[in-house]
Amino acid sequence: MKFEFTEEHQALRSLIAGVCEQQADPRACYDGQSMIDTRLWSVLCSAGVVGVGVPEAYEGGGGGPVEQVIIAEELGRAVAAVPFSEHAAAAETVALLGSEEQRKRLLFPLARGEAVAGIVLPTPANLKAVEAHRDGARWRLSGHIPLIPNAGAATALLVPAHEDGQVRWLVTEAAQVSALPTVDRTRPAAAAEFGDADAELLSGTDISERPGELLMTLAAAEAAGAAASALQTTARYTTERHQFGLPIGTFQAVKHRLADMLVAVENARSAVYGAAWALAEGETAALSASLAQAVATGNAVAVVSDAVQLHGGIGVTWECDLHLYLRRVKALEATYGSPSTHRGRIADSLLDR
Amino acid sequence: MKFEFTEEHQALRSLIAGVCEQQADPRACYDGQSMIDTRLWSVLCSAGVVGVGVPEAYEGGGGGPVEQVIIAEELGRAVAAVPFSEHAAAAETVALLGSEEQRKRLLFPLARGEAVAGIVLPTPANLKAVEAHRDGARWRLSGHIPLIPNAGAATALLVPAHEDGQVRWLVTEAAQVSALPTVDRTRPAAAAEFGDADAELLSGTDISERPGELLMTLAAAEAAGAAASALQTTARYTTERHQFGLPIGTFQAVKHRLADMLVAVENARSAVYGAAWALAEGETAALSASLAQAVATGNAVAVVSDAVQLHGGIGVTWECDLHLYLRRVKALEATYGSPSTHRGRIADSLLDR
Amino acid sequence: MQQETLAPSGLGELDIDLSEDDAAFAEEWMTWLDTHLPAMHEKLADAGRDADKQALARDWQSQMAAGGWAAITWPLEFGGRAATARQQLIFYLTSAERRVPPLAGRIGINLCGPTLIAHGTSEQQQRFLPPMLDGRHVWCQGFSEPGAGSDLASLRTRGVVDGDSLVITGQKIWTSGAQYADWMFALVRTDPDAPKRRGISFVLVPMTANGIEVRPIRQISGDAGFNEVFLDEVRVPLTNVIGELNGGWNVTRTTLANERAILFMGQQMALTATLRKAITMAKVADPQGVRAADDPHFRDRIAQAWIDVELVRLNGMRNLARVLAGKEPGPEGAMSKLFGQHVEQKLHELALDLGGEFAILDRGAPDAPNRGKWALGWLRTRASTIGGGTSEIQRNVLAERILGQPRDPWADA
Amino acid sequence: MQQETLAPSGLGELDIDLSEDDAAFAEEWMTWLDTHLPAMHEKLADAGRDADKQALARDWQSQMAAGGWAAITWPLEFGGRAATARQQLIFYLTSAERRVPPLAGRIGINLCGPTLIAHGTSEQQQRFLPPMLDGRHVWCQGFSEPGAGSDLASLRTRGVVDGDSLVITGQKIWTSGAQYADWMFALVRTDPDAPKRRGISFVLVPMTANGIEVRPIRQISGDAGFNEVFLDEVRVPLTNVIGELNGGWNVTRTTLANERAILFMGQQMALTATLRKAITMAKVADPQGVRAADDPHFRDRIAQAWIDVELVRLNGMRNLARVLAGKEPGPEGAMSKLFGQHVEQKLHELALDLGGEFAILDRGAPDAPNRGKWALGWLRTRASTIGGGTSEIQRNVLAERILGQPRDPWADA
Repeated sequence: MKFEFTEEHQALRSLIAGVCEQQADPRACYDGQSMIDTRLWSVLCSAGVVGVGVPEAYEGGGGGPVEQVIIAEELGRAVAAVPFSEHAAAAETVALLGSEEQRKRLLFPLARGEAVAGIVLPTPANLKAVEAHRDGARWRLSGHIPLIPNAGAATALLVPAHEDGQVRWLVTEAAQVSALPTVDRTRPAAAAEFGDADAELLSGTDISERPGELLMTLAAAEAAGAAASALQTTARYTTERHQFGLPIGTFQAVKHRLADMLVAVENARSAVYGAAWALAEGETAALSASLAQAVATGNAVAVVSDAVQLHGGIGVTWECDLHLYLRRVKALEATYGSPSTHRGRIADSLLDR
Repeated sequence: MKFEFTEEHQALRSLIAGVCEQQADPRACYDGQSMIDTRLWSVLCSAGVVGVGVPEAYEGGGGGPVEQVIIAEELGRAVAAVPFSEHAAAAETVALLGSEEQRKRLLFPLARGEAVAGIVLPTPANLKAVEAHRDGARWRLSGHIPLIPNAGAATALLVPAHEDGQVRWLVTEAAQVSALPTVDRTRPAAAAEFGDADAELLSGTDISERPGELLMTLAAAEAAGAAASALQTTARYTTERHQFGLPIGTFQAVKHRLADMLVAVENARSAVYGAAWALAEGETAALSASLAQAVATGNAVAVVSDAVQLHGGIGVTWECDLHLYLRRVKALEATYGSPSTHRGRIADSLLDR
Repeated sequence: MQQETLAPSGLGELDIDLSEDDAAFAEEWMTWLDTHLPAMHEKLADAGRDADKQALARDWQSQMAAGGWAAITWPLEFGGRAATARQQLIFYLTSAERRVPPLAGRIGINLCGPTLIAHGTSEQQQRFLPPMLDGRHVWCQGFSEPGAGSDLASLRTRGVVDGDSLVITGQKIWTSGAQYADWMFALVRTDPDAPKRRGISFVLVPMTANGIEVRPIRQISGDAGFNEVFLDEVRVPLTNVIGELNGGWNVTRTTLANERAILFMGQQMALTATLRKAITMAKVADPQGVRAADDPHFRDRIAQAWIDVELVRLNGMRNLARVLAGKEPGPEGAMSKLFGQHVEQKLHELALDLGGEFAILDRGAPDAPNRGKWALGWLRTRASTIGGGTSEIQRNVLAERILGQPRDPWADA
Repeated sequence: MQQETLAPSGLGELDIDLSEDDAAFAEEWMTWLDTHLPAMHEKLADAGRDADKQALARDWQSQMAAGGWAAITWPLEFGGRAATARQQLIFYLTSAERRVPPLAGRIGINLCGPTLIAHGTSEQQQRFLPPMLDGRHVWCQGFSEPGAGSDLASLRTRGVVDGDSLVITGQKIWTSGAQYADWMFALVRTDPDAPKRRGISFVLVPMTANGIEVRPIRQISGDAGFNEVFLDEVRVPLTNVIGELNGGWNVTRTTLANERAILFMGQQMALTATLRKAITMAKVADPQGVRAADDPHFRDRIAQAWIDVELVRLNGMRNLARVLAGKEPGPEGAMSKLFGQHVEQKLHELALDLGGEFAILDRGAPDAPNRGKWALGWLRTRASTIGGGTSEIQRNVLAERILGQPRDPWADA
């Protein structure tokens, strides 16, 4: 039934948690100039995690949104510096809209993680910024996108464009992708310059909002995971740190803040799981995805901010990992529509029919 | 200088506090069918409080917004069931816009409190609802106002109406005023039916927003006073009520809520005093009055709600006076523009020039 | 889109497989309701005074008991059905959907009955359960005291053993339904020298006994659903003590966690109904032509309210999935009460606020929003975060039990 | 309307009468600034590295001291002006208006100086105050320790008397400016057996002494304004102890309340400047053509931010009016710190959020809002509610001192 995590789900969760614990090194993106946690990405590729949502016929895991959400949540817990969510949404787009030939050609490298995919969402601004022209059997893209989230390491881009009055999706490896410095360096953004870049058109015309909904849900799962981890770290810290001769977790001001953080974290997870199951069942998931975004990213910012506060002075040092979480959840909150934007969409659907 | 309360101000505050402590009986409006705390009103009349803002030439106190705010705050502290704020704003309108003859005739009974005045604010809806026609030297009003705050006991009404493209103010004693049952029975509202009611036109054409700004400031002062009183009661209760062998004020969860209530109360008072001094100096006080409303009424609802919570079970009984405060501050919040409405006005002025 | 998302959670929403037994259970219950419910709805529509309603609630309970529906979680031997979690779920969902009236004696059936079944002697079970089941005896709960709110273990109502009797003196408060109750199950301090939680007994007290006085407590809404119960040398036989003398603290801990996991459905449906009504009214202009649905501030709060109610539902579903899979309830269950009571309070404040300046009008004013019911609901729900464990206590519990924080230094070990 | 309300609070805003003395003071200060300030502004504009800025700040302090402006609250005999509250106010307002650079040694002048003046011996005053005043000696404060944050009295840095010396071993943390300081005033435990607050001494320690090591602490913004200071058997003469040996707790309590009442002006001006810049940018379209000023959510938050900043100003004015009238600071002063630190934090979060999706861009990205300064400000102000007493401690203080609640059971009497 819905919301029941099977033993396989639990095993997947443990797998990712274990891999992250041993391999994840988000600091690599702060200390060096790396755009991705290369070692973690390759371990995830070997374990078949990167292509979990790709159909088995194309060497993927044949999993769905529930499995992807579990992975994104665990990666969020570790502030992992890998573009899993965007890559998964891009692969989903190819799987949904590619011809059989395109799927065969494009999905294998995506499933193996040899190609790292970024995705441009079909917002009005993005659709206005890029134009597609036919060029024989191929296509050419022109224009400039100033900001593509978490595409700093992308070698391929999924790009939507107007064609014949419809929104169609194109794949290009020829865009000039320049990484941009970001507050959260584990999700480096990029700008893309399409100087008549070679591209191919995905054959499907059945335009679906699903790539965006999946991406929003996975990004929300990252936020929920980051919040859960910050809460866990903090709840341990408050039993260890003493003031006035007692663990500070003894003080109600601390306890009650922790309790509110717990409510925020569990609400974030519930919202994310709700969206995952809605997507898994193929329902329209627009409201569920907005719910997940509105709750998970907003709550995560509140929870991690509280975690910093409860850590006191140590919480505002570079050395303490909490700021990696703070930057991450703030970036997630701003990236795919702010909580208020998503509440606006929900209000439109409740009030303007 | 600004914000400096003189010894005279302190004496006025003590006077009102003393009168309220001995005479105020807000329960009278709950238990009986009274629309006003008659005894308190007559004491306030005798003490010259009701006409404090009326110029001395007309038997008034010659005071200004600062004195009126002090009175409204103290009346709010006692949930006093007297329409001081509306009466004062009505009298102010006559003093501002009446001819010398009108002032002489109309201000004496208002200063003495023999007439109880209500006021209809010149909102677009109200201006649309009432029409004024000349009838010789007098005027006639027709139309229906469904809701006039705190006018349940009014014998005279100040009514704005369009005349020759301008907003003008009229005074009538002939409207059919019907009191309406209200959640806060100490501020009973009324509906008014103007069946060609006899009225007179105030001669001044220099239309000013001042009556509304004064009224908003005084209503905000009532809210600030109510909040301050609820905080005081609660801070005493938490040192007396024991749980787990200790006064509950020992527990940080209680302490910290009290501290936040204190911040909310002092902010409310600062906002109200700011508006009072702005009015006293004759500046445009629209933003200051909106600030006072937005902060004082919203904060008062939060503070009194917290006061109920900290009282536990006893706080939700009829017998405990807190619900009189809760009803009062909620009514004040809804009455002259909600906090969000006032924030909207502030935003307009900051962003839309 | 709205229709799907605002619909009350029906059975389909749960997406559970029904076994043959469950399907038969559902079928029997529906058939029984078809036969009995319409007449009761008619009678209730005609009932005026509270006393009439109380009599009807007892009547309904006797019908439900006769059909075997009054206490479906009780074992078969006591007139229950030993219902599985899935069957309870079906029962609660359909009860809400079909507006099945509440039972007069639900406090006894839900709280005292399971305690008697777990801790009572065979004689006690034989004596108390049958009239509890069919509504002849309506029960109230005597736990809270004026000095013992959040700190239940500090209660002071005394029981002194005198021969084979217990003589009880003290005062209980917040006793819901005491004015109609035949019996009260109460916590009484029977050993004043023992540490706080020891020395407490769980005692059954007839409300008709000499020395009992019930005084209603009027709430801020004007309702009087709660009472104070004064006990002045009330004498009950020692056979009315459940479990060991002085062992009452353990008796009360009989956990109702699984039941709670399912009861959330009722809460969520009530919230959904309030929200839906609020949304409907937000789209209608007030007497001055103002529509709350046009105000960005209200649009945002309405969206947040929808989110909050959805979260109550999603939390409940997560917890339910665990319980139905035979696992322990998770943290999302433990936090549901804290979050749910805030959501209820906030939602009613929103409903009131939507009225704008007309929100100040009470019942009887022609323009009062929702005929004054929003104001009443707002006043009533001010107690949501106090009754049944304050939010402060809930937060302590969450921090200590789920997050492993140290207990308050002043709390008992 | 905006221009009036967003204008920084100038002298006119205060509406105070200036006495002849005050007017002369203002006149002298303005004249001095006209002579000295432009050159310093030019030098600062050219300065690149932190070390250059530090040298300029010392140079500026020596100029200010020569003019008698470095420590206007100090008594005349120590090079101050014994400035009245009104004069301080004039001084701070004009300093902010004319962007007078901060002094290198402001920590010593504001915190250590008044303590020496109140509690030091004449010899100590003669020895330490002159170089503190003119910038030859820059001071840092050694109070916090890793194990003693909110609970200052539990500090563990030990001082052992050895002949006429004190030998100090331990660790200080959050020591602002230690990397540039010549001296540190520190709290040291000199009697380990005495109750917590007894047995602490206030000691002056040269940063050049053997056994001192300074390690910078990098903050989440990447800045390194704070330091850890390790002390390993650092030997100072007993004549460096201020007040009684073991009497340091009282020495530290030298109150700065009146000074704080005026310092709010600087805080409010910084907030106003941030708000004004945020509003200006909200009216400009981002690279995708989106204007935050068109978003109802941001409109509401901007209005609230204006309200918050106004409240900081109004609270400060109320308190100032009391202080200028010779009264004790009121509760609005005590709560200003708690409220002000939250306002600062919220305002910077708003400024960041206004950037929408572009808010994630950092310095160096062409489209980074405010060239990445909002992001930096947001990160820096995460410490606003922690440094100088956490919000939790502030709330305790308010509840206990202003609202008369009992102290925490674990706090010292």
